[in-house]
Amino acid sequence: MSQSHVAPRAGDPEITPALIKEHGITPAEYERVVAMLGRTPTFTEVGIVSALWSEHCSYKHSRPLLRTLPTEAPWVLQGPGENAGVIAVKDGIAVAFKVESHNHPSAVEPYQGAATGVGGILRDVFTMGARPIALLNSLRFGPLSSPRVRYLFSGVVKGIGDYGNCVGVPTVGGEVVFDPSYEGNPLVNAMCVGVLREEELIRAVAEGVGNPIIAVGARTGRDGIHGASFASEDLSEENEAKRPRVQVGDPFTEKLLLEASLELIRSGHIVAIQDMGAAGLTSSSAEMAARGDVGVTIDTTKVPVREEGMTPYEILLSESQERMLVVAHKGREEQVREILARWDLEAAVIGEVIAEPVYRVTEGDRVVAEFPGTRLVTDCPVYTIEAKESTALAEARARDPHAVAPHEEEADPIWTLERLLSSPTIASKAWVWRQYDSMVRTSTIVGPGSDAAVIRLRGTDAGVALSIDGNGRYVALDPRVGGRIAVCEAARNVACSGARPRAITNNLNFGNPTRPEVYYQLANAVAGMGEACRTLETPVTGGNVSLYNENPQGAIHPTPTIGMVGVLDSLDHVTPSAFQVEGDAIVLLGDNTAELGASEYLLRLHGLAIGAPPACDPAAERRLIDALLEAIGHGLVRSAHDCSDGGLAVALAESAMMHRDRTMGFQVDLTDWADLPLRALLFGEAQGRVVISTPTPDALLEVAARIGVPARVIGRVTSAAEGVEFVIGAVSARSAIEPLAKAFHDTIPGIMDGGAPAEHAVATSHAPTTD
Amino acid sequence: MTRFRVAIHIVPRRGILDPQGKAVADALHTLGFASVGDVRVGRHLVLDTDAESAEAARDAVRRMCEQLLANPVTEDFHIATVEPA
Amino acid sequence: MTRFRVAIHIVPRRGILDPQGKAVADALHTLGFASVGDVRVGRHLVLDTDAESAEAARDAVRRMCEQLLANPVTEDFHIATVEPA
Amino acid sequence: MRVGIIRFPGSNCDEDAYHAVVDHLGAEAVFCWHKDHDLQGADLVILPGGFSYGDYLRPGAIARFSPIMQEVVAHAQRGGPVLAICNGFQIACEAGLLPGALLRNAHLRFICEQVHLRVESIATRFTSRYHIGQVVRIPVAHGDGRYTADADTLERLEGEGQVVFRYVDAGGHVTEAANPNASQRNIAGIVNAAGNVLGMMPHPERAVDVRIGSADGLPLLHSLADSLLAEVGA
Ligand SMILES: Nc1ncnc2c1ncn2[C@@H]1O[C@H](COP(=O)(O)OP(=O)(O)O)[C@@H](O)[C@H]1O
Ligand SMILES: [Mg+2]
Repeated sequence: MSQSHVAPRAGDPEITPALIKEHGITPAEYERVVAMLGRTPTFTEVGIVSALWSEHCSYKHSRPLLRTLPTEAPWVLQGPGENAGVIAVKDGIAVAFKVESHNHPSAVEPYQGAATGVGGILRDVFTMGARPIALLNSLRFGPLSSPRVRYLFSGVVKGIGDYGNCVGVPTVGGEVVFDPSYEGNPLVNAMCVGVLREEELIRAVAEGVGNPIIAVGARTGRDGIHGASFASEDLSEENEAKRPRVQVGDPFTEKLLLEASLELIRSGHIVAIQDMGAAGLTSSSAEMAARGDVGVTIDTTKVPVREEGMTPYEILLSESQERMLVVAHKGREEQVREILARWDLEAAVIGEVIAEPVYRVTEGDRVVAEFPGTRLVTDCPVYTIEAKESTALAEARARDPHAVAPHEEEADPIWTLERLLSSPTIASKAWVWRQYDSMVRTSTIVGPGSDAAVIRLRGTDAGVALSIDGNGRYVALDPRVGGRIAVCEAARNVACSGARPRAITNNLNFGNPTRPEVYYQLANAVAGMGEACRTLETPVTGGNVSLYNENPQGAIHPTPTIGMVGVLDSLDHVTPSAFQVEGDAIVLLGDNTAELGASEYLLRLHGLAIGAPPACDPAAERRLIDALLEAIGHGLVRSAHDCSDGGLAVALAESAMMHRDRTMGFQVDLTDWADLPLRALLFGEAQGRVVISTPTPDALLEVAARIGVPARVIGRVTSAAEGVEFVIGAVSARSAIEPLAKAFHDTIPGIMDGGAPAEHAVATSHAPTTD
Repeated sequence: MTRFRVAIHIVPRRGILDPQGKAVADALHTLGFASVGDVRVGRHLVLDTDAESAEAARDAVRRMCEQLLANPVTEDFHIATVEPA
Repeated sequence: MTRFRVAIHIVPRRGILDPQGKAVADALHTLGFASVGDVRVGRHLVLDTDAESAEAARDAVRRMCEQLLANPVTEDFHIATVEPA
Repeated sequence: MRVGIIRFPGSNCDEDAYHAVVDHLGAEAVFCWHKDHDLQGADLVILPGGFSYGDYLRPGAIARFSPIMQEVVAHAQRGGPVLAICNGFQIACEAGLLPGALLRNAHLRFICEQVHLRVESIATRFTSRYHIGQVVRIPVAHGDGRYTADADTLERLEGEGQVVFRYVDAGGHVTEAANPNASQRNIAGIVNAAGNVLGMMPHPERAVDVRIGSADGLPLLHSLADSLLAEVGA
């Protein structure tokens, strides 16, 4: 067939510059399309291009940067480019994992936005042939004083919980940060981890001429049309109005889809399977075809729809949830249908793999879209923007944090500590994770509330440790260092629980990349992440890019979040973060410094995001991890908790009262560092430090000395009744546990359950339609 | 001031997926109610409020719906009745 | 056969704690709607069904409520409207 | 002893029940599909936790009409033991195997955490291995666990010793704070009048190994095994 048979469809809008612009296609990109096709595109084709060439699907501003990240290691079975990355663990068992963002949908409809984010990442993992075993989430919101923020926060948490709980995958960890920079543009990143046997790994590569393409699962409605390009635009008031129809999640159908998909994969009847995620049918079919370098044809009239009168354009771009695209072996259609029917799911053959090198869409007999070869995917433009640091941020970094005058009350470090413990970013997130089923599947050895979660892998004595971390303020003030820290902190968390960090997935949440200041952040953060990943030998196996996180108030902090997977060869090495036994020595691995810049202390106590973030040396972090793991392997470590937000004092306090019903006390003497500024010593966020409790400090110090990690005994664990005590030369500060524990545990419940309602209406003007 | 009793219906907006409605329809079919078609499941609120007039009560309730009771993105609300309590 | 659209209210039985109603009332007070009194939250179902007559439709829906839609232990149901769809 | 674990669409604690029975009790277990009418010769039936039919409408309301439930009801009527956990408890109430209903938690949120339970009766085939008044730690994970029944039913349950587990604090005291969902009289688990159907919101199958938080659910499984063995012996 020639291309000339593609003709405009009656009733479709005319192709005008305005329409092209509305689809987010630049004039240069439009020319590229016309050149590729040798003619004017049809409306359906414009829709397809706008979806596939959106940032969300094409990574056009980030691909060259992402290519610089390390992706290989002997244990990596699947690197970037598939639905999820996969690493080998032990005895033929592997884990698949990936993180994905649902920032823009969650800003509009927090409950459904977050729920469907969880649904999507679950599908990414089970389409690799892996059974999901754990979910994590990384969340960013504005300050909780705003009713709209409380609405977003409670809706997002409920959405994540309801979806994962219903599907039966435990949510075992995450992080929540509150910072003015995310007001109006919350970040919702969800990570999923699944387990498979190595031989069960399946890839989303279409192949085999004549093989049928089958749509599976929920019917297609008009949900979220243009979700993908919507996620690639600033959230302005204008597009608040042209807001797409919200996708609604149905976790019940997802659970059926999960079971049916795993059964299908294991049945041998299918060649490939992929989630219909962002840009739905279009992106799943085009990407599967491109990976296999084959042609495909799809007939939109065969797609089961939920609503009448849907056009090919709508069917192709719909983002209805809980749908999959499957390529089956020819002649096995019935067997496929039978498996799905057992799970009450529909399947419809909607197309096939063809020899002709084209991506073709028909509406019955009529061709409504046709692209040559796989050029739709491979010809997507790539942009490299000039990078230039924002002068405002460079100036903020240059400011001296030690010049900030302390409040009078800070003379008592306990006062400051209490303020920090009640900062919602530091305070216990139990209010959040109690709403998540963290125990279903009865494999959660360490659930939320610790440095990293630990999940056992049935049939082995091994486990995986999981953590998700990021600090946007560090990245804003120094993207390179911030990128390094994000990876190193995630690795440290995993190591504290007794696991060897093995690989990462990452989510790059940034502003508008066409602005040189944002591109500078993106480029440097990725460079910093790459440096840390290379040194720690934790390659990147996948991830997600979410750009255009801006709103009329400004851009968000550039926020890469790192999902780290570590491996424990034996569950005997699982290490808690909380102090366990009275009388144990407290050892600090790593060293204290005078650094105070970019700290939670400056933000919480002084409202400032200034100064240089703490230095981060990945080689030193690697030594720290090696020493920690060796000590844990020798049974020398009773608990380990890393120093992050709030510094050493907060890490000690958390170790003592992380569990409300099992608090302990401590006495520490930091006189060795008496010459450091007091607030830097206690609240500065110097990297590479871990607080350990141990019955055998000498043996621990010996391991540290051998590996070249600074280590010192700084005190001992006491009973809760003895409270906490800091001695620093002439300074001594004490407190009972209760006021500190109250600050830590009661802050978020106090705000969220304290009676001030969470309102949705603040940002929306809405008239009743049926009143 | 008079006390009014107001009934409000809040239903998922047409075109928005209503998995609950679908599950209920399927269950009714299984129970033998074959002629049941579409089912939508929403919320039914009854509230008492004091106001100068029925119109004032209706206005207040409309604002309550906009600010809190109905989700502006996914739901439509309808003030069904306003009657002296 | 005619297609009817039937609206059903299912409400928690009086005397049964309705925490949702209480939470809504509290939130409305905090938002400044001080004159709101009691609030009850129930379900509002709209379903389409074919029947010979409105009476037959109502009868069928009553059976649906008794068998499935309402929990006889805790809920009361009320068939609010039966109208040709 | 053969355990039949019912699998509804949306069940998600079925595998956990299987592992508890097979790995920790050492008994045999089979899955019974909701569309079938076959309990596969099970001596004990477990209605597992999860979200059958997505919890749409009301938890348990739709699952109750699954074909397999006719067999479960018949098994119960023959005096066969049924252990109904969490969503299983909700289904059992909807199906009339147990009195009362489980309503939305009073704080309106899902809650997952270890709770303390006091064993109120050991004169059941489910609890003979505990001692009376024993305080055990078993996790809950539910959004709709508020046990509610009319006053007469509650009196009867109390009077006949059918209240088996109550939410208590670590010291064994019945307090409001220890009640995770505002269940009436802190009721966490009940048996039917005949004593062969136990419904409970907490998850004993998640409390079978100290490494996952607690092994306090094991005596329940062992009690059941004892009672079945005694029947065979008799
Ligand atoms: N959104 C969330 N979901 C689940 N668990 C969370 C969430 N936020 C925080 N947590 C848990 O709270 C604990 C503390 O988190 P965080 O303060 O980020 O620790 P760290 O600084 O050690 O990374 C971790 O166990 C984490 O998994
Ligand atoms: Mg963190």
